[in-house]
Amino acid sequence: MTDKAEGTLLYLDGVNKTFDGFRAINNLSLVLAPGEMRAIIGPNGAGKTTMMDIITGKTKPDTGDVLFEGSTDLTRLDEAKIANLGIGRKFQKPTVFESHTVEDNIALALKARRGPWATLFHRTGKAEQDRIDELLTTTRLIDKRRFLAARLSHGQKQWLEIGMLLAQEPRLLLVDEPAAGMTDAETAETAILLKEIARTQSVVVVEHDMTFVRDLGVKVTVLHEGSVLAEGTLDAVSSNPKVVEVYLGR
Amino acid sequence: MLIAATPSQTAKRSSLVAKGLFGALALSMLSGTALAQEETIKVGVLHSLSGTMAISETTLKDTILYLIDEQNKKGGVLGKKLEAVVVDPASDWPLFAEKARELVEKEKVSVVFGCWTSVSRKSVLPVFKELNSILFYPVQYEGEESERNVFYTGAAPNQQAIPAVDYLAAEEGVERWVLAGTDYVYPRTTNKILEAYLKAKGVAAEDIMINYTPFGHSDWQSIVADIKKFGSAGKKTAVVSTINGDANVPFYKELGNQGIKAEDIPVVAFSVGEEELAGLDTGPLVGHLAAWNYFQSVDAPVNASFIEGWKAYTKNDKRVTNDPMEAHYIGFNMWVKAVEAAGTTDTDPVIDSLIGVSVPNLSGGYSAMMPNHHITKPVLIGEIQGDGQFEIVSQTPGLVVGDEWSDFLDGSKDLISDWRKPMNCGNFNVVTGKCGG
Amino acid sequence: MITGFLLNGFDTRARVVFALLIAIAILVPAANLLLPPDHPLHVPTYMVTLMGKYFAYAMLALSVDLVWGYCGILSLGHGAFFALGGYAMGMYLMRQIGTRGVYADPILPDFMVFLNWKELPWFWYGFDQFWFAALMIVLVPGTLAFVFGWFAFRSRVTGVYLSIITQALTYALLLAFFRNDMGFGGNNGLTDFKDILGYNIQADGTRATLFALTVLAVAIAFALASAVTRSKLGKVLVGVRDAESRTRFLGYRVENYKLFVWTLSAVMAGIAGALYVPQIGIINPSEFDPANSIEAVIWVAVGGRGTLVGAIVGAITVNFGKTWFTGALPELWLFALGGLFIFVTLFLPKGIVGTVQAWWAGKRASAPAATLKPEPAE
Amino acid sequence: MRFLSILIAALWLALSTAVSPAAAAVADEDLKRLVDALGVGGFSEAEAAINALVATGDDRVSAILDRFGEGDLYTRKADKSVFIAEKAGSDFKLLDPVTGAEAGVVSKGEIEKIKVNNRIRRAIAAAVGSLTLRSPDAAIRRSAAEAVMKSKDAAAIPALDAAIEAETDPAIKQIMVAARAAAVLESDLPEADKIAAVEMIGGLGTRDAMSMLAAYTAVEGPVGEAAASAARTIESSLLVWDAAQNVWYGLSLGSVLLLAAIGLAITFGVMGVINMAHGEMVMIGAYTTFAVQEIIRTSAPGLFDYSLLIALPLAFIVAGGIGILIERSVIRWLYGRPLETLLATWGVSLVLQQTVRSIFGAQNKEVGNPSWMSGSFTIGELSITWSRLWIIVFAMVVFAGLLAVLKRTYFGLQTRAVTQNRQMASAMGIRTPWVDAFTFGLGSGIAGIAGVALSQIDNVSPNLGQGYIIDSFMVVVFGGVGNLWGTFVGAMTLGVANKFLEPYAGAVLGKILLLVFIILFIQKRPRGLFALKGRAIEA
Repeated sequence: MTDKAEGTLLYLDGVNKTFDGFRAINNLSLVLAPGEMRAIIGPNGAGKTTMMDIITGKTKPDTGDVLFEGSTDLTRLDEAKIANLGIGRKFQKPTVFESHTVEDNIALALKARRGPWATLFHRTGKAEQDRIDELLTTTRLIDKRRFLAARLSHGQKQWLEIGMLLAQEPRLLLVDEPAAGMTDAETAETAILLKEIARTQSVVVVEHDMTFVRDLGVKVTVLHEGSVLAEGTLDAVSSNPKVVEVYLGR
Repeated sequence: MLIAATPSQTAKRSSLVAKGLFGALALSMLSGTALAQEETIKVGVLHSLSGTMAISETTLKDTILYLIDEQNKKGGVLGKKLEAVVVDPASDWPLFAEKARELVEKEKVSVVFGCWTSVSRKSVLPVFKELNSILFYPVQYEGEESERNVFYTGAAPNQQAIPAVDYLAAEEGVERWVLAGTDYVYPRTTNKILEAYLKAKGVAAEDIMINYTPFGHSDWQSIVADIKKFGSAGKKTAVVSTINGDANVPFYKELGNQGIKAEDIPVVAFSVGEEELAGLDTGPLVGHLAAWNYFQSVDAPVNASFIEGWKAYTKNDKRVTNDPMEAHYIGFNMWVKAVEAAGTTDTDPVIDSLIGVSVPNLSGGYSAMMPNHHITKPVLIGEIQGDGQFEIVSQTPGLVVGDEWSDFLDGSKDLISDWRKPMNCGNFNVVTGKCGG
Repeated sequence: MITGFLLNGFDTRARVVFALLIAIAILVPAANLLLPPDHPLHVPTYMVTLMGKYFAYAMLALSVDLVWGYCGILSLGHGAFFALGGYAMGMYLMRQIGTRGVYADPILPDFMVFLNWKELPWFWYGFDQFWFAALMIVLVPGTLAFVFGWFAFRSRVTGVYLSIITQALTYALLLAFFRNDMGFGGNNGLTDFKDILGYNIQADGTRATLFALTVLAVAIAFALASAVTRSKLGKVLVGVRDAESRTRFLGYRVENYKLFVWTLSAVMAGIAGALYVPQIGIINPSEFDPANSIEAVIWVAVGGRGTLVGAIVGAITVNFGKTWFTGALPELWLFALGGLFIFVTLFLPKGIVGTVQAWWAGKRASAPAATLKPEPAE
Repeated sequence: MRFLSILIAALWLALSTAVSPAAAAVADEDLKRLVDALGVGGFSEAEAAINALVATGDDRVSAILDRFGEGDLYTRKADKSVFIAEKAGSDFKLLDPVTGAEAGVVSKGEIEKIKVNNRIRRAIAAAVGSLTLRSPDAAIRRSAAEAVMKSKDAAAIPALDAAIEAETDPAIKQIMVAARAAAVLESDLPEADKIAAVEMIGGLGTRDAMSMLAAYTAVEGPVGEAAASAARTIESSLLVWDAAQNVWYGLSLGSVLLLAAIGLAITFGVMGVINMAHGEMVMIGAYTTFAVQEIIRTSAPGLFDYSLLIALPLAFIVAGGIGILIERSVIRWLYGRPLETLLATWGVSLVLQQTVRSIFGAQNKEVGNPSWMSGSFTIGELSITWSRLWIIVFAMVVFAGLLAVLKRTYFGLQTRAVTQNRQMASAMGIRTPWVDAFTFGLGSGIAGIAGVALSQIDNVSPNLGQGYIIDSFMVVVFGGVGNLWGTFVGAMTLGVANKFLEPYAGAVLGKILLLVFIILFIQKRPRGLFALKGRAIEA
């Protein structure tokens, strides 16, 4: 499509989206390189979640390019296709299958054929079982594997959801407020976990918690009123007068 | 008035299927231990007490309970008291079949009085045939049926529709006809018969308009306007209505409101009686007609005493009487007489002795059970009055025999029915000379 | 593969239920046919037919539970598939009457003769063959469900919107079948059946066989539904029920899953209808009545949504109650039935089976939590 | 009713005697003999006797015929003499029809009513019409002219000519001229007169004119041709009116749908309760109306015209109260579990139906139309019935009132707050249980007052609600759950669409097509006509 997109993992250019006259996304452009981890911050209503919706196919933008790996036009695909391309998403509110066991939650997320017939006759093999154990260990849920997900604490659900994301083996993870509702210790551990993940995969983290973002220590993009306000290290953006104005009010 | 507080208390609550489903095996052992009690003759009552048909059928249930009450005061039948077994088939047609089976097979009733709609009769028919029991069916219907186990005490089309059309043509000079009905088998068949009849009398096809509506149709604006339009072609126009119970009230209200007076376009109905009019202000409807075999306003001593007894029994001075009630009155008395003649309540002898039985009807004459299991009746045409009653404006000079197989339909004009020996057949074809269509 | 798949779905409880169903399928007809009428264990024929009806309803309830309990699709129009299957069977039975109809027309059913139809409409062709009718019993409801589901699920019609359009579907079919011009006998429907596959439909033997077949069909449907719900597909379905968008973002094409279970369920309902008709002896448009479909949902709720046994128990309990109440309390039974529904919703929100299960699980609190069935999210 | 007509008849008699004292007078005995002839033979003989009476030209005739039309004439069986009989206890008081003198009291068995049917009523109307064409009362002259127009009696032409000559009111004159033209067409007058008559009638352009001409379009010769061409002209102008009439019918059906659905738009649309008992609330409103009218009939008949106004608040209170009761006892336990409300309210609806059946009986109940809701009027060729007009007005008022309550009052604010975010509202000190109860009560109460309106056009029976529940859900869902304007537009769209489909497809097929349309529409807009947009929808 455009040469500028070449070599990028995720490429957003000139994206606009209006809801009933409200401009949620306003000429947004964002580029993510393969293997990169990016934190996105911004006040409420800055368009963070809508941006995620656009990337994952839940919302179609009015105008603009959204490309994956430089060539795949995400605006033409639906959620399932995009997920199968290798884009995983964690919601702001932890969303797991509450009436399934922790183990089943992971099993459902494991990379496998997604068609109804395939799942109807699916038998869990040794390799899959090992992979589930591995992921449960990673997310520190191994001793709760037979619990119903509904019985997990809020933080544990967040972790389970991250575990499910990993099970998909995505190339890009979109993580919406992973630290929300967590204790400080949990938050710190989550940061460690994400950094671990970022070694093999690209990650976009949306977060409010500045300590957490600092812990991640990655490039930060500040969104405001649907477009990018500033980009750079956390220290750089937090000294940017425009950002200060947005966050602290005038 | 709490319905349950009055007549039904005489009805024994059926203990029926109290056996649970899974417990059916085990509990069926208990069925032998039924309490010994005075021996009675059981009479089944199969009328909907809930659902859409409850409006019409509840009254018939009360009628049978009233008749049984009266009969028991006279000492019952064959020296035994009669006992009503009331069930509620709830306007649910498959449930009719289930309840019929329950009445006959489980409750061992000697006879069943019941059904209103054709579909409910069709639903229970196989049950009565299979279990060889007797059903008295009290409602005007489309004909095209004659079964050994069913006695039809309501009107066949020739006992209602054709005299009504004759009256309109002769007395009102009607030349243009709207045949309006609810889309089910009774109006369809009646209208087919009427269409053939009218055409045979020289009415042109463009002078007949046929219109069908769904059950419970409530928005009649367009159709009434169409009727008005059809009626403005310069010829005297009348509407022959086979609109079913529920839809009639909004239909007549719309007629009244759009100012269609009986003097301009009279409507003759076959399903509107005193009971239906009770739900209406009849002021604007004066002069519209109905054709029945009985009206509450019939001036006969037997009718007066029936009405008096009925009002006393229901403890309600406003309860009206209507044609299907009279049909039950006739049917019940026929059954009593036949049982007494046969000396037993067993099905076969009673069926045999029912044919030829003649009992008083409520219009002061006698009605007889014919070999085709239909009865003889006078046909009355009445005009609606302001007080919700009918004034009889015409009466057939003699009794009309119910014609089960219409002469105006291709399929049935060669069929006759005679349940006496040796023919013993409900659909004898006079052309082929064979029983069985 | 198939057997493995079916066996996979069988835990102990499912095996017990399955065995119980098979036992009923064998013992009840045997008690009806082999034991003399005065034997204490004799089951009268009317009871056999009645129970046959309950089990046909149980199968309908199973199909509703499959989509509602496991996939969160509240269908207020499942009666439509049931009735379509019933009509397909009814048309076969109608053609079997042959010259024994009252007009002795070798081709046309009675209702066509007296409404002056001259020839058989094209859609009645083939129904004189049982295999064709059997095919239609599966194909007609299946195809309708597939087409309807294809559009509805692709357009992401969900929740109450979907419920209401399923209701619109069955209501439209009610009105359509009710029209005499359609050629399905109008309001009277199809009735006066004589025999099925050459056997007299009113003979005790036929009735007992039909009963056995119905219970067998319920058993098979139960086994199939157990297998489906215990497979990975079943887990995806529950995932769709609880968190549809999560499932989507995991890469599952939700509409395909819904379509699969929806069509399967419709076929099941169609077969239930086909088994219902010969035992009841009539099929008419009132089976399409939206109220019937709502009742089917209520059976499931009473029995316990999301438990297959619950669907069976619920259908049988409510219908048995209806039979009993309409006979024992003909003028007050609606109070009893209405009261039952209110009672169940308020005091047994998980339904009969769900409550028993929760109680059981409570007693064995130390057991693995996996047996705990949670309350449906909605 | 009867009293009134007697009064009018008496007045009439007095007036006509006073105005034209010189009119032909016939001896009492002769007149009585002619009156006696009414009771001999069948309807044809009676009709002949009426004509004979009219031919006398006596002033008393119209009053006598009027009593005949009322069904007050009886034959004394003993001597076949005809009297006016008035009920006196269980017996009847006889009055001489000619002199008005009392002729004793007899039992019911001694007299026989002279039957009146439509044919006789028509003959009487025409006869009385020709006799009263010159009445001093304009209303009587108008109805007389209309009656004569219907009768198309050539014999009435001289009377009409005289009346037209004397008539001062142009509108009545117009009718008389038309009546004369109609009579001319039936007469033996020359062709030229008839063609002039055809042109006169054709110029009216109304449906009635069309009806008058239709009988002659098939006649051979110039009269037939003129009639046919005039009829064609009228027909084409009526097409436009027909379309307008259809829109009117559609709006009226739409209003009925709106009334039925609007309460549901609150209990279901706003509160999320799948309220299967909604129809029963409508039914309760209708039964309240019945009860009010029943009490008025027995204790204060003069208030009958106000019965609906009295019933409205009562229906609101009764249905609303029952709604609150249901909410407090059943529904409040089920918030957050909308599908279970389906089950419970279904049970409630069964119980309510049976309760009403037990109290009032299964039969239909009579709810009368007050006089201001009876009959119809025309605007051009648009025929508008009063009941429909009032229902449309009423639906609009209810809708506007409801919008105002929800958007402009503190209660409405609380309702919206609670339905949008229960915890937050509760945290802010709103007593959510009471808001729930009153909101449900409001929805139910609105359904109740809808029942008052629907009682005017439909059956009042325990099944009343069942007939509306499916349509109501369709309307609310089609319009978009949670949006009152959606319900409004949805109801009107479905109403008008239905009325335009009906003439082509018939009532049944029209409804099927509409349902298919709704199914397809929901595919296109899965959240109804007025869907909430934005990212919040799936939250």
